Amino acid sequence: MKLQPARYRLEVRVTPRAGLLDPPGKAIYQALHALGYVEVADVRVGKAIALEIDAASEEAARARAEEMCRKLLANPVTEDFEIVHSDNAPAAGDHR
Amino acid sequence: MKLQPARYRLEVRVTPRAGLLDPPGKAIYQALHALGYVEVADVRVGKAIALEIDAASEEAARARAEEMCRKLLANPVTEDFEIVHSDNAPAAGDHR
Amino acid sequence: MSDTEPASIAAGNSAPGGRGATAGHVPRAQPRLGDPEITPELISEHGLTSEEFGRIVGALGRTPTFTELGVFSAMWSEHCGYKNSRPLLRQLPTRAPWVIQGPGENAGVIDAGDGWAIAFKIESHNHPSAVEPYQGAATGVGGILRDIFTMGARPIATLDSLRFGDLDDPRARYLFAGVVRGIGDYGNCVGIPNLGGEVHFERAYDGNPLVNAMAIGLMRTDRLIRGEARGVGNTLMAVGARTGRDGIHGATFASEELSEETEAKRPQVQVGDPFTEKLLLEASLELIESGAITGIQDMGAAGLTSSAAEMAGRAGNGVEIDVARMPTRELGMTPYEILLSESQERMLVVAQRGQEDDVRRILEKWELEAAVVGQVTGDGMFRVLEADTVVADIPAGPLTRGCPTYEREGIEDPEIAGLRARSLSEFSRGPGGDLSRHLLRLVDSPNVASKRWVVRQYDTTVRAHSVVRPGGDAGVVRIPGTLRGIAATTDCNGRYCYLHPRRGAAIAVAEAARNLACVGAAPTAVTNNLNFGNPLNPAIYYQMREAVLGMAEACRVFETPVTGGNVSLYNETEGVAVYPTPVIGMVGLVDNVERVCRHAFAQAGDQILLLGTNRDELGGSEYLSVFHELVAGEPPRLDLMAERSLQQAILAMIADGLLSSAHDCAEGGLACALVEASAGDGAMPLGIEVELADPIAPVALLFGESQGRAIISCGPEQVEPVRVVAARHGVPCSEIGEVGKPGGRFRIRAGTSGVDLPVRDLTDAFFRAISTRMDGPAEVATA
Amino acid sequence: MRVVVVRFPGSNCDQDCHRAVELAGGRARYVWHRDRDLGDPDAVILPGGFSYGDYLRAGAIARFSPAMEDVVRFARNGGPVLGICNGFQIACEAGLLPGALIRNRTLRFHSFDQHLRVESADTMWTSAYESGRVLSMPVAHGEGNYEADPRTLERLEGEGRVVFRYVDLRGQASEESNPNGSARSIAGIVNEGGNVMGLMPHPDRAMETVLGSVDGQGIFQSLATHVSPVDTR
Ligand SMILES: Nc1ncnc2c1ncn2[C@@H]1O[C@H](COP(=O)(O)OP(=O)(O)O)[C@@H](O)[C@H]1O
Ligand SMILES: [Mg+2]
Repeated sequence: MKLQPARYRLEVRVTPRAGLLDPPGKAIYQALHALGYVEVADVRVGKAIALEIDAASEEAARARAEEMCRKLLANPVTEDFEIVHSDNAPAAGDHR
Repeated sequence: MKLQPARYRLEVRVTPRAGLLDPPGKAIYQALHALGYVEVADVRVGKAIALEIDAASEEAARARAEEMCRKLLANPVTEDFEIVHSDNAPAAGDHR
Repeated sequence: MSDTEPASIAAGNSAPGGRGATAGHVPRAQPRLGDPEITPELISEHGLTSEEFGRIVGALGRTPTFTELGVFSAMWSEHCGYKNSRPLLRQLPTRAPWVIQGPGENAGVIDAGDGWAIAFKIESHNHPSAVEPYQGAATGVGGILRDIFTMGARPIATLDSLRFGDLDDPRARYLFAGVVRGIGDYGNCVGIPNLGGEVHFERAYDGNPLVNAMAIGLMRTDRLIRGEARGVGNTLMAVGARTGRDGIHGATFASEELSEETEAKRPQVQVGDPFTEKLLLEASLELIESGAITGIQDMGAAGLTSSAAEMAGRAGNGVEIDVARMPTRELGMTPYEILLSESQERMLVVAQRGQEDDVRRILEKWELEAAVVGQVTGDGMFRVLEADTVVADIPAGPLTRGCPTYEREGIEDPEIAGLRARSLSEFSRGPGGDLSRHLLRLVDSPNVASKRWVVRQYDTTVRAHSVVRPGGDAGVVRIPGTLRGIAATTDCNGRYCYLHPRRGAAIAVAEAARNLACVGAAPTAVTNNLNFGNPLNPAIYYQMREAVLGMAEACRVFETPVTGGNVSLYNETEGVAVYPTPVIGMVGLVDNVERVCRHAFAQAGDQILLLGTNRDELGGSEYLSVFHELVAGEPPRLDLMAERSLQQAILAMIADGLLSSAHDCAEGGLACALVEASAGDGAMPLGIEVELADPIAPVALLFGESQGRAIISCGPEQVEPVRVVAARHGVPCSEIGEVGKPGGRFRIRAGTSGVDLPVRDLTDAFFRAISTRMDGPAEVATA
Repeated sequence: MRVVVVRFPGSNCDQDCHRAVELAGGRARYVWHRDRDLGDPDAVILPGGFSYGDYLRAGAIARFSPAMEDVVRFARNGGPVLGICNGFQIACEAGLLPGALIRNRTLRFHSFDQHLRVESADTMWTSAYESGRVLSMPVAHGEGNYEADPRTLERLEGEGRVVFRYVDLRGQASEESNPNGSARSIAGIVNEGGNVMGLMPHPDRAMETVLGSVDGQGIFQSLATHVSPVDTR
């Protein structure tokens, strides 16, 4: 029996490595303070990448996404990544 | 009685509006396909902004973060935002 | 305690194990709790030999603390100490009446007339770029810009000289894409136009790219300021960005070979913030203008350590710094880390005592921080405190000048000598096959092809003074409010230098000067970047020595003194060195920017002339590399006097307004130079009709890279006057053809064979070569 | 014509705009974004650059600069405001112009000479040109991809508020001649009142023959004519 592939939606978060300077975070922090949001103690800015992947299972989709992160989506020298979320997505047809 | 403020960590996600162009998403989609990840059906790229906020309660922190999104962090013409996560963070002192 | 108060001196701390003091001074530096023990391993991890360590102990009169070891390690690294290159560099001519500041400062400075001075310098960021191309290149630009504005000059242009492995290799594409994007993003944001540069692709740079960035600044002569800690009692202030744990030991890192282990050193990556740089630029210039400071220096390689020590050393003073007062980005940083951090966009300034608030006010206007961190002292010590504990106490003299220098043995690698001796006659004989196809293939070689893909990512027009943008022989930027201009170029052919380092380096100087002459600029001064392998290898040391001698000789002939530069050694991967690459950055002066000359043919009917002599020379050519995968033979001969005459002839012709275009012949030879002149900026390629009569085999005639040649064009009525000027300078001049119509045919007849193609076929290949190779996944890898 | 050039932290075309105004016979003055006092100028220019590094979105932070309050008031009162490149981005963020400028289609910064077509000579910014004329001037930006919702685009077109469009040498708009992916090849627009114009290309760098183009002069000449119809100098 062939497994029917389903479409999964995964959310990847790519963030600057701890300790590295984060100029966008710094700029936003300062802007928020200038706007009066002085209760903001820190800002770090990363990327939120939403992927839709066809896979046989959620684990398979995650495994592939992890591979993509290592290969392309995150820069291992300066960024960490995490798959923060995954679930079944209605296969709505390719968007491209 | 004055409430002792605590530090909360919130994760904001700012994403390009559905239907609008997403040049980074498109480029990554193409790059992934070129690398053989043809099971990828869609990619959208947004920003993941991690905030540390001192507030009297988690709700208060969320409310302020929402305000910040509306005012600065997201452009209503092209972007949607969402507070995807919040929790208590150890107050480790300002990082800037 | 007021912030302007100098850091309190830790009195009463007695010297640990005080074993005889130096110069009557009682050493008091104490090890910190948790400092590692000073072991032979630790010493060698710090890149110091046991003999060097012995000297350190001698200078201190005791064993250094861990913090002090770190300080010495950075200051005595190749990058800061020039251990292996200093004796060689003494060979370079550095003086001329127009040199205001020679080597030794943050940048060289020359007189540009009318009260204007030009500061310029080149700097490498090879190792950081190999590890993280985007940030490595970006921070390279940031560093060189700071070297310029710390002299009191406003940066007005950048150039970039780049080397990568073969573009067919995905890693090379990744590095290339990242480096170009990094250079662009940084310079674009700060708002400095790019004026030119070079890119070469060669297996020899696989895994060890070269990223050299040059910057040029302009100032009024009386605004010149130096990196000196003058005035005992004056206040040291740290301004700009905060200090984090970035790039700790970058200077030592830059002095090591790349290996698998380098990967593990990744936390050293420095992240650039061009926005902060822009603010720092404006604030620094305003500080200098205000007179509130007496010295300023970038905290670049080896960070606070080298800036403080060098400033003290130059002024013959001491400094005392309290690291507890350095604004940090992270908690719990040790003195060792604070002293060696290479966080970007920071400056150390010496404020006049009592004017600290003026400094603060200016920094605040630019939304930057300024903190008092210490003071200038009269005891000649480089002293570091952490609150009230002395953690380093080093005589500044030995620290800055005591680094041992080595004159090593240099022996040529016999294998390279063999390659040079190889006969190439088999390759140039005969009709040479289908020369049209050959030429198409050659202009498709990324080394010859247009670098438009690169340059289009750089803002070349910001500041609205760019008269000649990248793409021609040299860039030209106007001096604001005048008709005068500054021209600049970078050049080096690593293959020539590999085959014959002395001649190769001299050719680099000659080509740079020729490029300047072709736009109508008089060559004026040089900055250089010596990119070599491991100098402990006698074959590499030989290359260094020879290259420096060749450069020195050529610079003397062209009267272009060397006012500064940079040395980058250990450019090796797994024991294989890059080609010796002594990059020349040369600046020249233009009297009237309305009369500059360009490389592109201007209109149909113009006559094409060749200045100089075609020779049967294929050694080290792009042709041999592309068609025979061979880097061999004698590189082209170089006659420095003939070069000089050629350049003077071109300058005279341009000054007389005789020329429609002038273009240097370089990689790819005469045929490729003709394609470049036909292509122009791509908007309207012009055909040509050329006939070459030299008794040389067609392949060598078309693709040989003989030096001392230029292609010029002029209206038919100017041919005679051009000939007269050429004759007056003793320069051979031959009419070789005529410029044709837009989109016409590109024809070169050479004996019975030749090239005959629609010019657009050639220019399409020429412009698309790099973008075609780059439009792959590599490009978005770091999107 | 007396023109204020607002300088934000990160502005880098402030001097270029200043010079352009003076070359067109006007007087230019800088106003530091924190000083806010615009005085009583005939027009305001928001220059190019990377205000606040443009790390969040181009123009997003600059829009909150103190001077921008006065600029918005000035514009609402009909005062001429010109946003060039980053200035265009700031004007959009501040709501002076509709739409937004997002990353270039290629994700790369682009810098080259670009052809533009004057779509409307009926504005105070373009009266010195003829409609349909093809200009050439430098573009230099990473986020110049103009986006707006379809209704806004229709309105802009319908009301003749698309002032400049990216075209090729012969004046044709196509995918190829669109450098950044902008909707309908839009390079520059005006607001409803016509007094605020934003454009991505750099007229401030196209003012002198020696720099390769004088096609930017028309904008500054048009403005000069508008603010002092008698004394056009
Ligand atoms: N990395 C680069 N950055 C900027 N301009 C470049 C770069 N590489 C090449 N160029 C420009 O492309 C043109 C051709 O370069 P090159 O082939 O080295 O010319 P030449 O042989 O005359 O020195 C020059 O104008 C040069 O400035
Ligand atoms: Mg060259």
